[in-house]
Amino acid sequence: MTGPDPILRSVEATLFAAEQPMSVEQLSAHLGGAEVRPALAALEAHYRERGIRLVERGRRWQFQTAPDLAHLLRREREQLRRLSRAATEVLAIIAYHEPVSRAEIEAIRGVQTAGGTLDVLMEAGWVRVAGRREVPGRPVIYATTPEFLSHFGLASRRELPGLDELRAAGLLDSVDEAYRTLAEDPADGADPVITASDSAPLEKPAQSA
Amino acid sequence: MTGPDPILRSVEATLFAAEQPMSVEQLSAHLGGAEVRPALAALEAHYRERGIRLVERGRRWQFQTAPDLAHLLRREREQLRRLSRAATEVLAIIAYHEPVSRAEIEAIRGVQTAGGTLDVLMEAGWVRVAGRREVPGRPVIYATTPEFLSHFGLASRRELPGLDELRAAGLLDSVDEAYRTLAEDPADGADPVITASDSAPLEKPAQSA
Amino acid sequence: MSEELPFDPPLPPRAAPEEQLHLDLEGWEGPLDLLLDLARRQKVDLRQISILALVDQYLAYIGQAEALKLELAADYLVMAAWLAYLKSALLLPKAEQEDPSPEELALRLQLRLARLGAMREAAARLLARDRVGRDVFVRGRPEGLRLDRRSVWQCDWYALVSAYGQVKARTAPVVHMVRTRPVMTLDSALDRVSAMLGVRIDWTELREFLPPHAEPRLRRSALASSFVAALELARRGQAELRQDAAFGPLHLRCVAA
Repeated sequence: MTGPDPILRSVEATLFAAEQPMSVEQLSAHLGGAEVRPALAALEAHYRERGIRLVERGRRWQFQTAPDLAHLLRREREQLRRLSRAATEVLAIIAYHEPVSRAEIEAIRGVQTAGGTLDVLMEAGWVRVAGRREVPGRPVIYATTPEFLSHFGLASRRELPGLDELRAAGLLDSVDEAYRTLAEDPADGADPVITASDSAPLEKPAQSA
Repeated sequence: MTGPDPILRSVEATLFAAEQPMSVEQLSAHLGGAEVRPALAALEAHYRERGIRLVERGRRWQFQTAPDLAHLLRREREQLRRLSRAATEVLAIIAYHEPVSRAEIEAIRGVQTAGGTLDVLMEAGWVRVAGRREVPGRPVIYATTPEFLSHFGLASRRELPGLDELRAAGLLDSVDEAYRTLAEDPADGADPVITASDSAPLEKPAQSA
Repeated sequence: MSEELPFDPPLPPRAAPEEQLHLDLEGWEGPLDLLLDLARRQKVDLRQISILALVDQYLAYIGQAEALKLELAADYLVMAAWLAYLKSALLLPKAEQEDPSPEELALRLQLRLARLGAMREAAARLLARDRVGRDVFVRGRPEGLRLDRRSVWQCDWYALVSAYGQVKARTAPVVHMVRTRPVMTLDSALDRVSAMLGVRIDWTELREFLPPHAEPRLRRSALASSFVAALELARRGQAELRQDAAFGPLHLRCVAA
């Protein structure tokens, strides 16, 4: 093949390297007064079916990506991430108590809640701002979204297990209690020492005789 | 004409829009795992005679203008910052000897290398710290980067000008190594006898023609 | 040696005229660089270059720059001294040569010059390549590829519900439950001790009042509550207590009405 026409190559390279779209006049001046219109027309036709196009916008020429490939310029990569323990707790509190303010969440959790935690839940699409509570300070209150229900396979919030069910499932066992179970059972022979903290409400005593 | 292959168009558009050269792996990942090598080969051939080229530099691909059109594009552009002679020399020594320590650079140049010289090369993105040599003192060693290859239009280090000749002439060996070779195998040296009137034989000089 | 230098100054002086002599050396990257430049100026194949001639040239050049700035010239002067030594050694009869021989030193010097020369050539050829931004140009205004990372958060029903359970368990008011254990209450101990004491007028040890076959934990509880019961009976005037020694056995008997 004989290489393309020199003016065509020059126009091609110039527009490629240009930081701004260029008019016919600018191009021509840049290329020493050459007649650039035939080259532009030939280039425009050459690139019509390719991944890039030569287009005229407001009397200025530029290369750009073919419109049907625009999606290639902006790719989304999905990254699966597990919700943190803190965020899961906050989500659960909102689900059980909604609508609920941040102060109320903190009162229930017993610890401060980082602002980022609520942001994550809102980014996940599970929590939304549900207005403000009409009390002094008018705090923002939060509630769950329909996406929350669908993600967790719930028809409604009423399907969340109640406290009794949680207790029955052992989910309300506190750490203390679990510890005592461990600590007491093996100590079968040891005499229980009655201490002030230990003795409070006596259960029905086992009487001998 | 039927339009080019979709993968070819996608590779073309992606490399056109990319701000950095891209490796085959990066391209393939960007295009959902597509096999991009045939498209790269076809594009490289397609653009060979045009005003822009598709080139491989340090295992990464990029579009750039054809070298013969430099005169058109050079004007109105700010000149590259001129490298000092010292920096140029240090860069060449690193490129031809890499990985190389500062002491080794200084042994070749016969002068101390100002710290700023290496900084300039690293700031330009052409040189990087490539670890430490496992010898006493564990000196830092330097090597070139893919940006270095890309800037100087090298597909790989093997394309460094004159590399093979320099290596064959032993000019990339240290003076100690070279001397040992000459001393052990004097028959090999062209003119091994050093006389007072006319001194030692220089090795084949590294002159560009 | 003529008053003229045998070669042109390799680089035009860059400094003010009064400093010209001082700064002549700034054109070189050290003595090795100057030597290489001088060697090139012999305009012969480097293979045939004369080290002796090179030494003479170097010494002549340094001699020209009389008013050298010492801090700048120290390296050059050290090289000059070494070259002068090398020259005299090369001219001496071989028998008087030391180790390493001057021939070895000269050869090593030439090897160094060759290596520096090679790198200088390589640098020049490198810089002459088509360089991006000077000879070839990348796209002036690339659209850029954006990769947006979107987090898809994962959490399941169990994690949600158990997290709530943990919160409630953690923050519920602490209620300590004493698990059922064998105890003897004070009331029952009072009844028991009082009933057993009713007929005894002899001192009887407290232990006698405890259930005879109780398991250890119940026995301990019974001991405690029986002791309190004994104190209570003594307070009511229904019993007397006696202990012969500290930590000794405790005895009680009924008070005759």
